[in-house]
Amino acid sequence: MIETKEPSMSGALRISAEVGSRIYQQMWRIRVFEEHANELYLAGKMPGLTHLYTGQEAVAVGVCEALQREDYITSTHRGHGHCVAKGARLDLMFAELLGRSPGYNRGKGGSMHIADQENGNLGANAIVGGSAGIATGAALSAKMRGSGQVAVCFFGEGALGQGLLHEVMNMAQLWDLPVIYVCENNRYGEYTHFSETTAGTVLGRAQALGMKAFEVDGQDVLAVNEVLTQLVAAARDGGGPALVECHTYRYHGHHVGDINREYYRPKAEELEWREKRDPIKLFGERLVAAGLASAEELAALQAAVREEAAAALAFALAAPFPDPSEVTLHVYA
Amino acid sequence: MIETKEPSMSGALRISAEVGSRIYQQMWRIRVFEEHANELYLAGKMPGLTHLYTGQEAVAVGVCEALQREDYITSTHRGHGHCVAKGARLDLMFAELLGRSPGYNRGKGGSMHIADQENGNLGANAIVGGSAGIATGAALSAKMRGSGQVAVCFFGEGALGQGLLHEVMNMAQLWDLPVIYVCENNRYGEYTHFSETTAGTVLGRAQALGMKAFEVDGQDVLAVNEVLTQLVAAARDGGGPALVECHTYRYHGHHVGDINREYYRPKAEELEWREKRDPIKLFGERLVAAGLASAEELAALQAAVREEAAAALAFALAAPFPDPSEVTLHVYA
Amino acid sequence: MSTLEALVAAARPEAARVITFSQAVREALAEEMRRDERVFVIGEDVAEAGTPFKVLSGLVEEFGPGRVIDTPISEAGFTGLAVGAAMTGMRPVVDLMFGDFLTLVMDQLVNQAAKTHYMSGGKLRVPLVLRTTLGATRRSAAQHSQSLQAWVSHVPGLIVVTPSTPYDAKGLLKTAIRNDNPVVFFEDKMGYTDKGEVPEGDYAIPFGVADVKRPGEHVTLVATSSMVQVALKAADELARQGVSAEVVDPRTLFPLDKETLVASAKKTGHVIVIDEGYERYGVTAELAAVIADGAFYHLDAPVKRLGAMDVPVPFAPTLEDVTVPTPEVVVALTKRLLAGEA
Amino acid sequence: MSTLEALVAAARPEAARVITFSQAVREALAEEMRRDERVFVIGEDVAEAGTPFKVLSGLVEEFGPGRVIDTPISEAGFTGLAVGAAMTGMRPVVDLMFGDFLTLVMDQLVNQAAKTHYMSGGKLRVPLVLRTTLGATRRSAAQHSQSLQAWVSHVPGLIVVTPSTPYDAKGLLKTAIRNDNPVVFFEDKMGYTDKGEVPEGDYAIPFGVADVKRPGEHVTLVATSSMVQVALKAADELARQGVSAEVVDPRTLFPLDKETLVASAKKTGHVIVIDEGYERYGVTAELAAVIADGAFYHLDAPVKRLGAMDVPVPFAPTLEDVTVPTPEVVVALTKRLLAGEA
Ligand SMILES: Cc1ncc(C[n+]2csc(CCOP(=O)(O)OP(=O)(O)O)c2C)c(N)n1
Ligand SMILES: Cc1ncc(C[n+]2csc(CCOP(=O)(O)OP(=O)(O)O)c2C)c(N)n1
Ligand SMILES: [Mg+2]
Ligand SMILES: [Mg+2]
Repeated sequence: MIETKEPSMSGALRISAEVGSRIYQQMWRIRVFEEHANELYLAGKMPGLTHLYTGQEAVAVGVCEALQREDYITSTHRGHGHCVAKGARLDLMFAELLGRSPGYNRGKGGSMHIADQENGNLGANAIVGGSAGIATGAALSAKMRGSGQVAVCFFGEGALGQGLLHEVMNMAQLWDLPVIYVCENNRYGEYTHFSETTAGTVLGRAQALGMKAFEVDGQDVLAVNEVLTQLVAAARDGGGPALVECHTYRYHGHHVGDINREYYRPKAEELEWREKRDPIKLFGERLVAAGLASAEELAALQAAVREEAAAALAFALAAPFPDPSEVTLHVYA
Repeated sequence: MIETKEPSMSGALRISAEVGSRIYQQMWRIRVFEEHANELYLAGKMPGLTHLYTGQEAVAVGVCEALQREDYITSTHRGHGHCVAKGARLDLMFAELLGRSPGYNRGKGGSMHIADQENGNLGANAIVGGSAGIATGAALSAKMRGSGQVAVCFFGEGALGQGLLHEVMNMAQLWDLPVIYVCENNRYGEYTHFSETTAGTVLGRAQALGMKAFEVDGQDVLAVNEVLTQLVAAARDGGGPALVECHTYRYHGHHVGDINREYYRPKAEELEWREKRDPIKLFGERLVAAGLASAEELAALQAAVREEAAAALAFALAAPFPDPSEVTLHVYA
Repeated sequence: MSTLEALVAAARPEAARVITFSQAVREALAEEMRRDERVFVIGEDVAEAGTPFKVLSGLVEEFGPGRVIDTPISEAGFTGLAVGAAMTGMRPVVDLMFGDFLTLVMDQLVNQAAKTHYMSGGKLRVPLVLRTTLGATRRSAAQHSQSLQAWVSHVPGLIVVTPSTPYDAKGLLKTAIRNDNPVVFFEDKMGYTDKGEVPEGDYAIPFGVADVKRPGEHVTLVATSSMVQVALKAADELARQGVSAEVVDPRTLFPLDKETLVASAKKTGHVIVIDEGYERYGVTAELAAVIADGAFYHLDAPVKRLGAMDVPVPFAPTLEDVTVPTPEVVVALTKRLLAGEA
Repeated sequence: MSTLEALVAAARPEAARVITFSQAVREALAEEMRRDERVFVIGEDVAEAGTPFKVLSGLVEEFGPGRVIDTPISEAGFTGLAVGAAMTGMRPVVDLMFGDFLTLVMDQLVNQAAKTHYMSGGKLRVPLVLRTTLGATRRSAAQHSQSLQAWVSHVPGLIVVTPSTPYDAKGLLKTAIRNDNPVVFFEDKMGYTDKGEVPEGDYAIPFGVADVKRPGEHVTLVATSSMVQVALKAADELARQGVSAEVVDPRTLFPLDKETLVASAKKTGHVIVIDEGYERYGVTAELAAVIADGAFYHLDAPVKRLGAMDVPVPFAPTLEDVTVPTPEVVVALTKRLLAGEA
């Protein structure tokens, strides 16, 4: 039951060119979306702050490629990646980040609450660990309804500090619920290294419950995908929950305003991850090496995504803010 | 760091006759105190309900015999045993259970909140798991003050369901706090067997954090005491926290009013524990076998305790209820 | 509101049976669970034990452990599960044994359940009922005796129901289960054995409709939950002394039927509001403020408040008993109020 | 109260420096930590980061990580630790980053900290300060914008402080740290950069003493925390229009200086109470109820309430901005009130 999975580092890729392109494209869409988000912040065009996912793209895409559209995810304050990977449109996402009326949440949620019900994204959450109950409850619901759906709970390693997570993981294991807990260990919670806040091991917390637990290189999109594919299939078949720790890194600050970071992490470390472990670069190289795509094809893909994003952003910038009269709409159903 | 301790079942006892008598007496004092409490309830003389500790005496006494008076404990809704074992007087305890003015809490707390600050008992708690933070905070305080005190957090296995416990255990381990988490696994939380509510293992929850974790026969007072003595000494020396799971059993219902229990646990099981694993009987036999006490001496001890308890109860029954004018006293310090 | 009230009165079937408050709760649950297979119960010892208050006895026998789910002692956790289940097609009814444990579920209830519909721009719904208890004088001391309805009433997105009779309990619980929002449903622990007429059939009581439990002329006693019986007893005694008291039960703290409250205040000119929660910053403050505003030009005296005493609930009976409003206290305050001395 | 007030006024040292609200908070903490080695700070990113709001920058450099303690993201856990530490001889100051996270610590705060002294019959004490934030319009959406002071104000055993100026922040925080009870201390996120005169030396402001921030004749604006500046701006505008508004800041919600509030109401005969918490069952209800009762025979019009709109705080600026009372809204309501139209 309890095993640790070595990241797959095999040179030969067991995916089709089509799947490879899609994975590459999805990661790239997240990257480009967030470049714009950061610029919008720096240009003073975005209300509030936002938490960039850049650097962690392989986790969201690796996980969501293992899911069906009907499957559920719950997301975090750092949620753009999950949202894109689960199938969202960039234009409605930009609109939400800008607080515009056509946004996914009619502008009422913003970056920290972006949800996309049609694609099973039950929402980002501004309470660290706050969606652990929701994901587990969605799994309970799927099981009760016999729908065959699986739920994935994304959370940062900082959320291990929240008792709620332990409470619901215990129930998930007791009741064999179809939920996968995906811990994105990006090394930091705000301005503190996780070793200062996390005793012992991440996997141990699942193993204590008799829950399957795996560790994976979160910069390797196929490794993530492989583990998830197996676990999702097992969960769908009544095999119960699992926890996966994905080792990853956020390139930017905790939020877009966190610019001077040297007091809590060295520039060299950032550079190391950016240059040697960038998930998109690495995956692109592997695609090319395996002959599944040419450098030109990837460049074309990139360009297409840039175009899509530019148009999406233009749409959002032109979109109206919600009318003040909407302020009392949807307090109650 | 992570070890499991076999319960000590050695025939030869490494204690003096004096210590043996005191341990026996303390367990017996708990037993007799609660016989009275149960009778008070059945006779309609006690306000409200109470949770009897009977059957678990070896845990409280084994633990508290390893502590100094200045050391702290936090207790639970099933807290009479902890209170007696940490040095409380029966008269003031009875008074508290009966809501009388001279009670430990001036009658304001009752059984579920009995506290005895002079002996380091920071109080019973009616919130399951609710005192985990307090115990850990007392340990933090001891460490900050350099006082050399140790804190023990008593809790039932049901409290593992409370996220708070996991939150504070993580901090205790990170900061090497002098706190011992004593899990009294008496098999049931209210009307449910712990296997239905607890995935995996109890020890695993500590081991996940890299915390020392031991399992011990909670009906063997010396086994409990031995483990605790080592752990308390280590904690006092900066060796950090530990968790001990004590396997034990409550003879009575969840509370005094829980009379018909067969729908959740078999009578045979109750009998088995009562007759074959009674901590007081077992310890008495060992004292006699080791020549540390005669049967007559133990009987005399029992009689003396019965006398003490009867006088204590008479005192409490004759004590006045608090005057209604006291109702607003001590809301604020 | 009066249209609705008329409808309710008209729809009230012939009352025949007398059952207890807990039977009424159980019956509402059983009927709704039969009607809608999405409805399920989750909480501690809800199945074989039927809760410590035995309110749910028998449900697991009919519906099985798949729909009457015993949980670990993880209030935040199972409330969170219910939120997720509610968002994805189920209609959970959460059992929170003691209202004091609201402290443990506030994040799931307030930051998650209550806000999801709004934050998602109306896309997601959380049709969840959280049943819990209130009330002191059970000798359960400070952590098992609180009446914390003020907290949840403060929160946009939540509905708060405080039935005072078996009839209201059944009808309001059905409405709660059928409602698409998170509803907090308070049951008075001391009232579980109270009896009253409850129809066997199906009926639902709309939210936001206060009930005049007793009409009167000289003074309005607005009372919630456990305090309704207290007010009615006080009204009996007042009647004996020649004072005609009107007893109004808001039944839902949110939505609040301000119209009925204000109308009664305007009629009598004298008002006391009574609730078992702590008085300061409590339910009585809202009720008093609403009435003092709405009936300003009709009041002959200030609106008076009677909440629980602002102390942690003490264990000793001599202390606990003075912390909660009693009929005697209500009578005495009414007389001072009418005499212009309050 | 007026004796105390006089004492405070007399004790107020020569004000010389102008500093920000966050500097005032930090200075109070630093001075108290120097004075009393039992005082320590605990919370998330309080040390090197000095909190996301940078309120505590510099403290860890002076006092070291042993007294400025960074925690895991475990609000319930570290609040619980603080309760235990407070019971055993320390004086913790808990940093709870967003007031919205009160949802996570309610059990430790309400069932443990607030009740321990009483439940133990006066034996145990919990001298703990929990600093947290309130206030919207930062585009932080529904889970990072709430003003939940009503909840804790409801709870016997807690003291609730809502400073509105740097001067009050420093003086009240010192009183809070020296007090032997659990104190919840609310800081307005939007006000951290507000400046005001603050003496360098030591001074403490007693609890339960409201401050008349601006005297006036025609109307009383009772305002808390973030709303004090709103009320003062409204008073400026009203003065231009010939209306003299008195602005009263209770400064502590509990203990509440009812006398000063009622006295002002009696003088002006017209009152608006303003608080940034949700309006329903919120702080404005208590303030309005207290004043409507205490000044009943002197009021020319009903006491009016202005709380935040009863909606989860929306993200879009066009929506968020209308949820919070503004000077314009206060001016408009005042004029309607004085014209007999409110
Ligand atoms: C309950 C709660 N506590 C604190 C915060 C403030 N906060 C926002 S993000 C964050 C760090 C989260 O770290 P992690 O879970 O590792 O996610 P990451 O930001 O690294 O993606 C904190 C402390 C919060 N939003 N919710
Ligand atoms: C937070 C909380 N949830 C539920 C309860 C009700 N309750 C009281 S005791 C108990 C069972 C506790 O089981 P365990 O921790 O194993 O202790 P035991 O009673 O077996 O000694 C429960 C559920 C409570 N008091 N507090
Ligand atoms: Mg992280
Ligand atoms: Mg147990």
